[in-house]
Amino acid sequence: MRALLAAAGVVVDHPGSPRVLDGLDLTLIAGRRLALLGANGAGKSTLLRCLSGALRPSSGAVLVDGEPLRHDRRGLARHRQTVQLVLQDPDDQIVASEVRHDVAYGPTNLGLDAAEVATRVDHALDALGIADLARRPVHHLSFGQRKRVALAGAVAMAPRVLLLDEPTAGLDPAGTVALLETIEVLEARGVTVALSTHDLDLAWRWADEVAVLVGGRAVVGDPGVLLADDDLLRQAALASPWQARVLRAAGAAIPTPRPRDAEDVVAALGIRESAIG
Amino acid sequence: MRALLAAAGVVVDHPGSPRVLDGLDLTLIAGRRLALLGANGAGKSTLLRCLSGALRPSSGAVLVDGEPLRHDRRGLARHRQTVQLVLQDPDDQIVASEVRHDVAYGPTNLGLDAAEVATRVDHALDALGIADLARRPVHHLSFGQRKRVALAGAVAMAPRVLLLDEPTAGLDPAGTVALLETIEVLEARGVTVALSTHDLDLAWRWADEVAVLVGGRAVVGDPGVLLADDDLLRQAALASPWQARVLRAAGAAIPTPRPRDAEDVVAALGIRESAIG
Amino acid sequence: MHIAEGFLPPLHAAAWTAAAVPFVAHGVREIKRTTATHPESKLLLGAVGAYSFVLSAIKLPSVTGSSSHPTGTGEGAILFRPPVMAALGSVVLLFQALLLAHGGLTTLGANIMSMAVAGPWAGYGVYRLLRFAPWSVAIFCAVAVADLATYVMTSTQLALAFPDPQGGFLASWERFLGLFALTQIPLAIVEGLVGVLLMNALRSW
Amino acid sequence: MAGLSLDDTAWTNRWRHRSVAEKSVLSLGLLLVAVTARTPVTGLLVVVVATAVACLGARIPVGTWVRVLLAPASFVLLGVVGIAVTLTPSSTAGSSAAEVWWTGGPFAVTAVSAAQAGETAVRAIAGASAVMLLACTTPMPYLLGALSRVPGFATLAEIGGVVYRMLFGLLHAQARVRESQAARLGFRTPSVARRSIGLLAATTLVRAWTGARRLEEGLAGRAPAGVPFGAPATDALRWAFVVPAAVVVLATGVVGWFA
Repeated sequence: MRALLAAAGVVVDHPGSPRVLDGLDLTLIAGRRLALLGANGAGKSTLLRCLSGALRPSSGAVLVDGEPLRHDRRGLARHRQTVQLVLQDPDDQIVASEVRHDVAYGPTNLGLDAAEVATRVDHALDALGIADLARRPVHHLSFGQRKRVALAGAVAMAPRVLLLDEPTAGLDPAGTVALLETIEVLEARGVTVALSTHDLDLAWRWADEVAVLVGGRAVVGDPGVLLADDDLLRQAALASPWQARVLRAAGAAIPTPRPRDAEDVVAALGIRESAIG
Repeated sequence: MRALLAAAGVVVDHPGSPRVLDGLDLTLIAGRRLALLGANGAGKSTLLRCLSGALRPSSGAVLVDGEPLRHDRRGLARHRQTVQLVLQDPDDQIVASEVRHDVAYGPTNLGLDAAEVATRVDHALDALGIADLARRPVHHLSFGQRKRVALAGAVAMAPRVLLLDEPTAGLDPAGTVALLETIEVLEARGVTVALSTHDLDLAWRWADEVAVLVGGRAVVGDPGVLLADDDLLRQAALASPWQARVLRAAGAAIPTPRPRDAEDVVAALGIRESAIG
Repeated sequence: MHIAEGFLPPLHAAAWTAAAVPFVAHGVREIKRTTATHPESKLLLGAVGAYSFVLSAIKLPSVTGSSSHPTGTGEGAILFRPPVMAALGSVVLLFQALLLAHGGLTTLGANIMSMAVAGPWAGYGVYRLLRFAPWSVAIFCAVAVADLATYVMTSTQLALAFPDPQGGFLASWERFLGLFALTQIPLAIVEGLVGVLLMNALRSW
Repeated sequence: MAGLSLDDTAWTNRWRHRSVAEKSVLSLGLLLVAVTARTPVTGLLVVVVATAVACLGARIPVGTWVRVLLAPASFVLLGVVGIAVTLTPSSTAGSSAAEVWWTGGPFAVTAVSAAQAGETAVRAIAGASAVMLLACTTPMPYLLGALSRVPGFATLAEIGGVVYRMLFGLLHAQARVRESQAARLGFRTPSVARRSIGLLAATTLVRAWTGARRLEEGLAGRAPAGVPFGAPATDALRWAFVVPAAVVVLATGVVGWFA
C-alpha cells in the first residue's frame, strides 16, 4: 500500500462563488484503480487539475510519494513526468496537426534526443493500438481516434500516474471496451490509473476504490459499499448502478466480491435456470 | 399510425470515403418514441441532419406527411416549422449572448410579431424549466443549462417533431432524469420525439421503437426484440442493455412488456425474497 | 501598444479618428460585399475577430524575461488582407477598450491607425514584395515589419501630441522610438518567429 | 467558462437593463468633459462624479470599481514617464535652472514636461473612469445593439455580436490548450515556448474556424442563412434619467471649467 499521489486538505476557491473543493483528502495507491464520481459541477475536473499540477489549490497540498508538490518551475517539471492528465475533450490537448508529431510533442520538450523520442512515440502508439494512424492528419480522425491520440500524448511522457477525465464520455460501447483494454495494457506496464466518470456502471465494474465528491470533499471506499449507499448517492445527486438496484429489488445483500456482470448478479441471486417457471 | 416524417432510400455520399447512409428507410410515427442506435460513425447524426433538412441526401427523399421535402427556400422554411433538430453540442446552435434573445432567434425569423415571439419564448423556457435563466448571458451557464437553452430554441419553433442528437451525452444522472421529464412535457403538448444515443439502457427504458444503424441502413423494431438480438448488435458494434443480459444469464425469456427497471427485472425472474438463501 | 483613453489631446484624438474613418469604411464596404454574396461569412468574420481578441491575450515569452502580447496584425493581413483587418481590427479594439480597459474610445481612431491600418498594410506590403523569397522568410519579415510599423505609428502619434519642449517633434519622436525599440525590436523578432511557426502549422491543417 | 471581470460586472449591476442612450449621455458626456478639461480640477471632478454614480447609482461594489480603474491608471502612469522625461535643455536655450527638476545624462525632467505629464495623466484617468462607467454598466451585446441602429454600423455591430458569442468559448479553449501544453512541458525553455505559442495560436485559429462552420450548420435549422442575428432590446429611454444625467454632466463641466 504505497501512497503514490495524494491530496491533503485541498481547497479551491473561485472568488464570488461557492468553494469547489473544501478541504478534500484523497490518496492514490500504486496499482489500485480509483474512480472519481460526482454530479456535474461537483469538482471532479478541478480535483484532477490540482492533482496534475495544472491548478494550484488555494490551500492544502498535493503530495507525491509523500513529498508536497512545489509549484515552481523545477517542481512542476518533475511532477509532469510523474503525473499526466488526459482531458475529456481531446481537442483541448492535441496541438500538432499530424498524429506522430503530436505524440512527440511532450518527449521533444523533455529534451530527449531524436532516437529516444521516436522510441517513446512508437511505444505510446503501440500501447494505444493506433500505430497505423501515426502519419494521419488529426482533423481527419474520428472523435474516438482523437481521444486515443490525446492519451498517447500523455503516455509518451512515461508517467507513473495517469488521470483520465471522463474517458468514456462520447465513446460507443465498443470504444469503451477498447479503452478499458488499453488501460489494462498500461497497468501491466506499471502505470497507476485513476479516472472520473458519470457512468456508475463503469465505476462498479472497473474500480478497486471509488471517491464520491459531495460538498467539496471526497467520501472514499469500496465500490460495493458506497455505490449501494442511497443516502450518500442522493447527496451526490447520483444513482446506484443497476447491479446494486437489482440485488436490492430482490432483497438480496451485496456479496463480496461484488457481482460485476450479469452472470455474477444472477449467481448472487441464487437462481438456477430450473428455478424459473 | 400516422407517418409523420420518413426517410425513403436515403443515400449520403462523401466523395472518397465509404457511403455513410446507403439507401436507408425509416418512418417516424406521430406520438411514438424512436431511439436511433449505432456505433460512432454509423451515421446517426448524418441521418438526423437529413431528416431536419440541414443536409440534402445524395439520393432518396425525406417525406413529411407523405410529401417529399423540397430543398428550396420555401420548402425548407416550411420544414423548419415541422421538424427541429437539437445538436449534441449546444454551442453549435446558440447564436445570441442572452438566453431569451437566443430563444427568440428562430421565431423572430418566422416573421411573427413581437408579442407572439415573446409568448413563444416564454412557453419554451417554461417547458424546459429555465424561465429563471431568461436574462442570463449564455456564457455564464453550465453545459447542462446551455443544452436546455438550445432545446428551448428548437421548442420555440413549435415543431411537430423534435430530433435530439445524443441529448444525454455529457449529462450526469440527475440531468438525464430531468431531460426525460422535459421530453414528457413536450410529448404532452403533442410533439413527437426521436433521439440518437449510445446509451442502450436509455433506449431500452425510453423507446417505443428502436432503429439500429448497420452498414448505412436501419433495422427497425421493438426494443425488447432488437436489443436482445446478439447477431444484430454485434454487427452494429453495440452490446445489449443490462436488463436483457440479466434475463439471458438467468436463462429467462424476455417478457412482453419488457422489464424496464430493476423491480421489473426481478419480477420477470420470478424471485420472491423468500426464494433467496 | 494601445494608447490609453484620454491620453491624446482632444484635437489629436479627433484628427486620428477622422483619419481612420476612410480605412474602416473601406473595410466595411469590402465586408458588406462579401457577406451579401456569402451570408455565412458573417460567422467566419466573427470567428476571426474573436480569434484576434483571444490572440492578443496570449502572453509571449520575451527574450528579456518580461512578457508581452503579440499584435497579430501581420498574420491577419496575410490571411485576410488589410481592408478586412481595418474593419475587424476596429471591432476588436472596441472590445479591448470596453472589456479589458485597454485603449479607449477617444483614442480608438489613433489605435485603429496604428494597429488596424499601418501594421497590416506594412506587413502585407512586405509579404507581397517578398513573394519570390522563401515563404518562411517572407512571413517572418512581414510579421516583424507589421509589428514594428505598429510601434513606429504609435511613436509618431505620441511625438506629435507631445513634442519635446526643446527639440520639438523630431527629438520627441526619437525619444519615443528609442524607448519602444528597447522592448519592441526583440519582441518583433519573437513575434516574427512565432508567426512563421503559426503559418506553418496552419498550412499543415 | 472563462470570464472577464468587466464583463461580469456589466451583466450583474443594477443599471444593466437601462437604455444604452441614457447611460451614454452620462458616460460620454463625462468623457467629453474629461478630455476637454483645461485644469486638472475638472479631471478630478470627473473621477469623483463617475465613481459616485457607479458605486451609488449602479451599485457596483467599490472594490470592483477600484480594480477596474487600476488597470488603465497604472498603464497611464507608466505612459506619462515618456512625456515627463525630456532632453536636457542646453544652456544656450536660456532655461533657468529652477525649471529643471532632475537631470540624468542627456535626459531631464523639467517643470514644463512634468506639467504636461501631470495634465495628461489626469485627463487620461478621468477619461478612463468616464468610459468605464459605460463599460461596467452595459453588457457588450446591448452596446452593439445600440450601435447597430446607427446608420452604416449594422454590419459591424452584427459581426461584433458573433465575436462576443464566440469569445468566451475560445478564451476557455485557449486556456485549456495552454494548460495541457504546460503539462507536456511546452514552456520549459524559450525556444520550446516559442514553438508552443505558435502551435497554440494555430490550434486556436483552427478552433475558431471550425466553431464558425459548425455554428453555421447548427443555425441552418433555425433560420435561413444570412438573416440578421438581431440585437437584444434594452428598456426604453426615460427622460427621468436623461435630464438629471445631463444636468450632472453640465454641472461637472461648468464647475470644472469656470471654478
